[in-house]
Amino acid sequence: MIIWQTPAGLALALFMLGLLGLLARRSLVFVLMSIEIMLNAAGLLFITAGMRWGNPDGQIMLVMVLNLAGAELALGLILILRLRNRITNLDGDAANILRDVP
Amino acid sequence: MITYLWLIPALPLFSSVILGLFGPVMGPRVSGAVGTISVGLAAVLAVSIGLHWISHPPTNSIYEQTLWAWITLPGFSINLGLYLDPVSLLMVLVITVIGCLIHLFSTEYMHGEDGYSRYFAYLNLFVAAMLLLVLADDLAVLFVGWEGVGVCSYLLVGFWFSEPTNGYAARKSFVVTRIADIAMLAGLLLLSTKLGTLNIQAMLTGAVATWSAGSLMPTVATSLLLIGGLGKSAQVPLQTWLPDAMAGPTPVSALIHAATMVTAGVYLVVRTHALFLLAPHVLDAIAVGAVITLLVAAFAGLVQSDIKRVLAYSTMSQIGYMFLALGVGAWPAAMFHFLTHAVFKALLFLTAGAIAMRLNHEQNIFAMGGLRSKLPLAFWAFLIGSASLAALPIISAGFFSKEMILGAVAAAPMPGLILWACGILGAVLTATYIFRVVFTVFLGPLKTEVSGSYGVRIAVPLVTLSVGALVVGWLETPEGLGNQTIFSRFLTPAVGVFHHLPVSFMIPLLGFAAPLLGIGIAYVLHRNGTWARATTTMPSKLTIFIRSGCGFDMLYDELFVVPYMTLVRVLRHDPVDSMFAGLQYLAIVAHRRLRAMQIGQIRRYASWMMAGSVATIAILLFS
Amino acid sequence: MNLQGAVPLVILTILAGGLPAVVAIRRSYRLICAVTGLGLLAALFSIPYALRATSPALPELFTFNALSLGFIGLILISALLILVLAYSYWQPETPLYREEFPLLFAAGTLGAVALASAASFITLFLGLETMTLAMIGMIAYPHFRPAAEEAGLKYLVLSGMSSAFVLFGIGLLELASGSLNIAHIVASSAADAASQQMLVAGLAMIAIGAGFKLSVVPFHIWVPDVYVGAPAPTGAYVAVIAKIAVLAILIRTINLPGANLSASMSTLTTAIAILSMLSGNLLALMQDNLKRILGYSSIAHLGYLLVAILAAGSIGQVAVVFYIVAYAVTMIGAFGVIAVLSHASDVRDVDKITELRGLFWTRPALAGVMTLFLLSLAGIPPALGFIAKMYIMAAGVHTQLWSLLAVMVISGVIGLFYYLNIILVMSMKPSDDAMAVSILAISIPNRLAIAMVSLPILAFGVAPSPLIALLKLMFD
Amino acid sequence: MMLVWLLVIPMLGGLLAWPAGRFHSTAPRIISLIALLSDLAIAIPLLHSSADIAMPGTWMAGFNAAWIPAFGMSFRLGMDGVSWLLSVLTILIGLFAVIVSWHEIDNGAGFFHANLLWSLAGAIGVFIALDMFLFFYFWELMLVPMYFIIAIWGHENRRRAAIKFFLFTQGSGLLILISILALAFLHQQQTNVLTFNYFELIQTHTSHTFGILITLGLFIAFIVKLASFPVHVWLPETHTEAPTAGSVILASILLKTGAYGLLRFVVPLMPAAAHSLAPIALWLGVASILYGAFLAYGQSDLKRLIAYTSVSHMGFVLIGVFAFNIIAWQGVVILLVAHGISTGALFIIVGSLQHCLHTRDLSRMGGLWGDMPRLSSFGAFFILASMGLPGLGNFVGEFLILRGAWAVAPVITIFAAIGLIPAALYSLVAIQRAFHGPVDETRDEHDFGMRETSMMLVLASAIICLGVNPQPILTIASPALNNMQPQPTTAMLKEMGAG
Repeated sequence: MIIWQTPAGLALALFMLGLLGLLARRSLVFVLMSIEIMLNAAGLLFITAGMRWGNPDGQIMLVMVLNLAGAELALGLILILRLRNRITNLDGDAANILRDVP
Repeated sequence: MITYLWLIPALPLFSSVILGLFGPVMGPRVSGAVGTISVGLAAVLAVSIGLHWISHPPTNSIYEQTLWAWITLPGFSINLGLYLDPVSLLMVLVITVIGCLIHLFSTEYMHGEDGYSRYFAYLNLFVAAMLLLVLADDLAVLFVGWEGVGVCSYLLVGFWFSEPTNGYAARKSFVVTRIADIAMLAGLLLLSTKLGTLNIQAMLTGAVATWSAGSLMPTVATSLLLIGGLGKSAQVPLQTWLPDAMAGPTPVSALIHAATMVTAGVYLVVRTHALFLLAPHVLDAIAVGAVITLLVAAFAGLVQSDIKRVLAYSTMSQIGYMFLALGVGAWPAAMFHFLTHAVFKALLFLTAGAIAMRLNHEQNIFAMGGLRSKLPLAFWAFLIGSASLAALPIISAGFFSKEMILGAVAAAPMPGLILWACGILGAVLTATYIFRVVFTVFLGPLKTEVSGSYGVRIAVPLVTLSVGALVVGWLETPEGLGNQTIFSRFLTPAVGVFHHLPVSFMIPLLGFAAPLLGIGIAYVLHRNGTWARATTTMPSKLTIFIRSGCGFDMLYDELFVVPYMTLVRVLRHDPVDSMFAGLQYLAIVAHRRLRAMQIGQIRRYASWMMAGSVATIAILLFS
Repeated sequence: MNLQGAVPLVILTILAGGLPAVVAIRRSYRLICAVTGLGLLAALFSIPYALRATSPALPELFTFNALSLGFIGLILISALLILVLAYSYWQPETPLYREEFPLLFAAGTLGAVALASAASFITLFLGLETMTLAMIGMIAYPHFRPAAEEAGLKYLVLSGMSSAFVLFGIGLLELASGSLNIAHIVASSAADAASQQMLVAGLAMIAIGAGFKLSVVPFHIWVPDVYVGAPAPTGAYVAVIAKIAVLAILIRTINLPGANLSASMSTLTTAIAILSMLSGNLLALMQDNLKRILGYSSIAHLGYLLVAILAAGSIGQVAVVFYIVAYAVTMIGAFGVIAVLSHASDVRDVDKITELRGLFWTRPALAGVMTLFLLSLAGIPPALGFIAKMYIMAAGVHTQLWSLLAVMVISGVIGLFYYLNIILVMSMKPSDDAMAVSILAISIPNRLAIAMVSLPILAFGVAPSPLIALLKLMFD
Repeated sequence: MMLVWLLVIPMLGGLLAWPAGRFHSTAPRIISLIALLSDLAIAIPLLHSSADIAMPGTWMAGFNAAWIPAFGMSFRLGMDGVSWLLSVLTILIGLFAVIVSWHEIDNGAGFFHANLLWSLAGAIGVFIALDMFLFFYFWELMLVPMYFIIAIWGHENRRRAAIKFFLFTQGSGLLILISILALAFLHQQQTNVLTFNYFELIQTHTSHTFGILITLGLFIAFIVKLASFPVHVWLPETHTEAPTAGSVILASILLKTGAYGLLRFVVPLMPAAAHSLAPIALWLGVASILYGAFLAYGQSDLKRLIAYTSVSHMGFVLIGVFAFNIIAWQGVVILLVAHGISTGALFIIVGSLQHCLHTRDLSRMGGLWGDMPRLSSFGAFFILASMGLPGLGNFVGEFLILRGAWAVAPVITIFAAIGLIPAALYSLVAIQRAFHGPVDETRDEHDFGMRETSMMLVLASAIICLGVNPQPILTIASPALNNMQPQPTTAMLKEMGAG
């Protein structure tokens, strides 16, 4: 029996990595990528769970997650592209016309 | 006839309402007529009731007339009723008759003033309230009249409202008496709670039945009532308002601040004397306080230069005599002095007004002089009044009443003689200060232009009152002078028999001598010019002190007015409100802080969410 | 396969799938809207039919009972109302293709319905993501508005983050329990300490996702920006439908056998409720943007709702649903007023409070209705929100949550301030340039939608009995 | 059923008046007058009727219908003497409010009168509701229209004042809600019946602490409305900024709802708890009397001055209510009516002053008696009346309150009575600064015309009648007040009297 703890730990590490990336990177593309990493970490976790209990649920979920990641990436890129027309770079911090600080 | 008793207060009240509503339309002539005639009718009614009373007194010499139930509650009810007995009858007679004369006088005196009808409306209202006060059979109703006269006094003192000082004087008079009234109100509450009723007779019966003499309750109750009386009657320590109240028109001073309202305190004590008898210490205190008042006021009267202020202090002093009589339980003596004082003091005030009228409203006695020949009517009237005030033996009414008081005081137990001695000293001073005025005003060279002439509406009241001031004293005379006792016999059903107690011969003798001595002093000082010089030289500190009424005003300013004003200034902007404003400020600060988080940057938002997530997981995992 | 219970879902699926075909056939905005509306209506009217189902439909994936169907009904009614608003919001002169908006709308609604009736984490996740993605599309729909675009991006990133949390949480749950069935996980207990910890951590991460969608503190931070950036109908959609769907699954989970709020969970909920009530209202205090105010106010309102959720028991359950109804109608109404006043072709909506100035004098009826909405939000009679607030307070008092009630009172007072301020501005004399607002004619559908929203707010605010009776049926 | 009409007529009148204002500015005024007069016509005959549905105690009329059965809330109305007096006062003051606004309110007359009628309807509802939740409903309902009246037609700082008014009253209202809910659930625990029926809830037994908490919630809300120290702060600002009609309604009616709440709910519902609160309440009363009086003296805005006098007078009401005896309560009722009339009249006078002088600043007045003798004499009359001049209504009320309170708490009564001295001070100073003093020659004359004079005469005669013959009012209120005094209270009172 394969130990499930190792891939679970890896998933957690990936998730954290994604989270840190999300917080640390200014470029919106990297931000999107960080989200992808987080989603994939979850995917890995599902696989691990499926492996632990020996059922296909985990794999089904992985497919769903990949779908979602794709859709989200597509949407995100569209928005980033449009944003780029406005702010001419990919700095996420520059997109702040919506704020409540006078 | 007596069943129309209710008309006596109702007539002036009705006329007051009429004048209040339609006065401006009616014009001065009609207003004056309505005002005077209503009081005149009341006077006629009162006199006829009085005459009928003497021939056919009702059972127990009491006539009660219940008008309607004012407040009826379980355990507490007040009837609006009138109670007529010799004491109130006497008061009613004095109020209506003198009131009528003063109204008549006013019609001429106030001629051409703005607010002529308003004046008469107030004056009528005053008479109505005063009559209600004396006729009330219930202390609560009495209190209605009591406050009513206070308000009328306020309105009339401040009648010439465009002068702010008049307004100040009016307010002062009202507030000082109001302070006293609150004590009286507390007294009423105490009495009604403890005895279950405020009906005067029932209350007195109850008090005598339940309380023993000298116990705490009657002492407290009478003290509270007494404070009310002291305030209204301008006795130490609540006397400071009266001199200022002279800002009102002179007939008002005559009616309210000499003849009627200021004696309400005396009336109150006489009316509830059964209660006061249960509190001997309070009676002693009354006597002592009275002596202080009469001396303080007499000294103050000695150094005034405004004729009305002299008279005001003399009023205080004379009411001090009445209270002195009350303090030793000589109720009829007090009432008798009330009667004579009402007559001669009204006369003096009216005369003072009549003089001022002709001198372009000059009231400073040192600006007058030599008026004897110019104003003979005023001279004689003032002389008769002054003689009566000074208690000039035999010929003046004041002599008999003052003699009656001093005799009773001298006969009273131990401190009696000391009190009497003070009374005699007061008599000397009285004669001195009033004749100081007489000599200064009427003798010597003419100083001010005299204009105009007196009409019949001035003359009639002056003459009538002068006659009164000469003869009314003969209603009650001491042993050596006919031993007439009509007055005390008349009052007997209400206040009990009055005995002229035997006293040493020295007592009446000194009573004879004191006024003469006083007049002598006044004349000597007039001749050598001391009086006149006092106005030109810098007054000494002592004089200033005495002139200001022995510093009571300054004391009260420091004690009450200044702290009150400070408090008002501190509170003015509502500190509690600022407290709530503080809460508001807190909310706004919190708002700003929170709002600063909404910076608009995705990364920052993600960090906040991240922090929240960590906290959430931590709470769930580790709690 | 018996699909009777799932009829609404089926209809919506067909609708969402068929709409692109309709667009392909004929690009007509009115047609698309009509089809969408009819589809939603059909789904709505199929609910009684679905209720009569004797056997469960798709029991592994969905639960269709009175409770979930009730929520579905609520979602559908709200969606219909918002659709009417959206229909006249996108005017012909708007420089974009309007036809895809109903498409996204239908997809989002499908997702919401799926979420509300999910029985498994698979469907839950599917529904959630369908809804979210459709909403991103709707938020950023007017591409000529930079604000809308930015709002879309923010929502995308942050909701992506929260989705990741939810997914990871689900993963942990599955790892710990080996199942994706909600009821099963709720009923089972952990085998060992490690699984227990994983279960709790998974639950926490799902709670974070729920908190994000419900926009409670500390996951509220995106709300105002998105509300402001999104066009008014989308704002209403985000504020109402997403929240109903998430609350539906939440309440259904709480009602499952074996579910109980652990001590730490209720501590957390209490803390979140208190923070939401206070900071929502405090944030809105001196605000001058109406949409932002609605955003902050929705934070506070969700805080109130959490109080009712904490106050379990018969009163608490109905209180939650009642409050959701009141909140939903009122929010739609408030966004509706903004939508009515705005032009889609402008670069932003009419959402400054000062732009409402003088509304009482230029458009008394609209102002009156808006006042009613604001009163309802503030919980003042005769509006529905008052009864709702009373309901929550009753639930709170019944379970003696005194501290929460105290916070509720305090934050309620703070909240009053900004609601009243809006009313005040509307009651001020109009300035001269305010006439521009008054020129805009209000279309018949808009009038209809506003009237349909305001009528129940007033009617049920005066006589709430029928509504209470109806909602009680959901818990029988 | 009559009671329902009493509420429905002004509500409908309001609905009618709003659109009517579009056609003609006089139409809403006429509608309001008609609505209020017909309300009056309904209310007056009730005096001699008796309730046709069974209710414990003495009631003139009653009505009951289901409302929210899920919570046992019903639409239960009942009118007894106190309710009748306050309702009739409400209608009458409402009439005056319509009349004074005749010329003052010239824009948005329709909406104004709608709000006026609605707030009056809310107040009447408060006075006759016997279901506690219904009471609370009306309690909240009357705020909104009042808010509009202040916020739209008020003076310079109306926005701030309106919001302050609303925050205070609504915030405290939530406490009422919590209290009545707690009470109802407690009652449910004891009897298994969830109801908000006043007569049922009155029989709830509470533990000491819980009872006090429930009572405290009600108490705080009611004293906020009563504007007692230290929660009076909304009142001066609101009264000052409201338009004349608004000030009149606020002072004459809205403050009374607080007193009514204390009398009707706080005292009978949990007598024991109310008794434990009594010392606090009494001292708060004293504090209000003195604080209000001090602050009134320091004001230079005439309306603000009058507003602070209300604080002072409501202190007496607070003392009267918590004296727990019929005499004091009768005093409270009289004072409520008398204060309603006198303060209403004063606000009318100040409103009219502001209308012609364009200021409420006392330092810019003075000598008005010369220009406006009628206005000034009525002003002085009502100031004296509110000062508690014997022979006028307010005195009877204050006297009875003091008399009733003396039996329970003499020391507090003395302090309260001392409060009458600053009352004299501020009253006289107001007269002095406004009406007396040197005449300003430059002013135009705008004395009271027929309309105002007759209005004032009616109010003045009312206050005189009240002072000279208060017995009819006492008789009307008597059975109602007897109802409010449950048996245990009487026993307790005896205990207190002995101790």
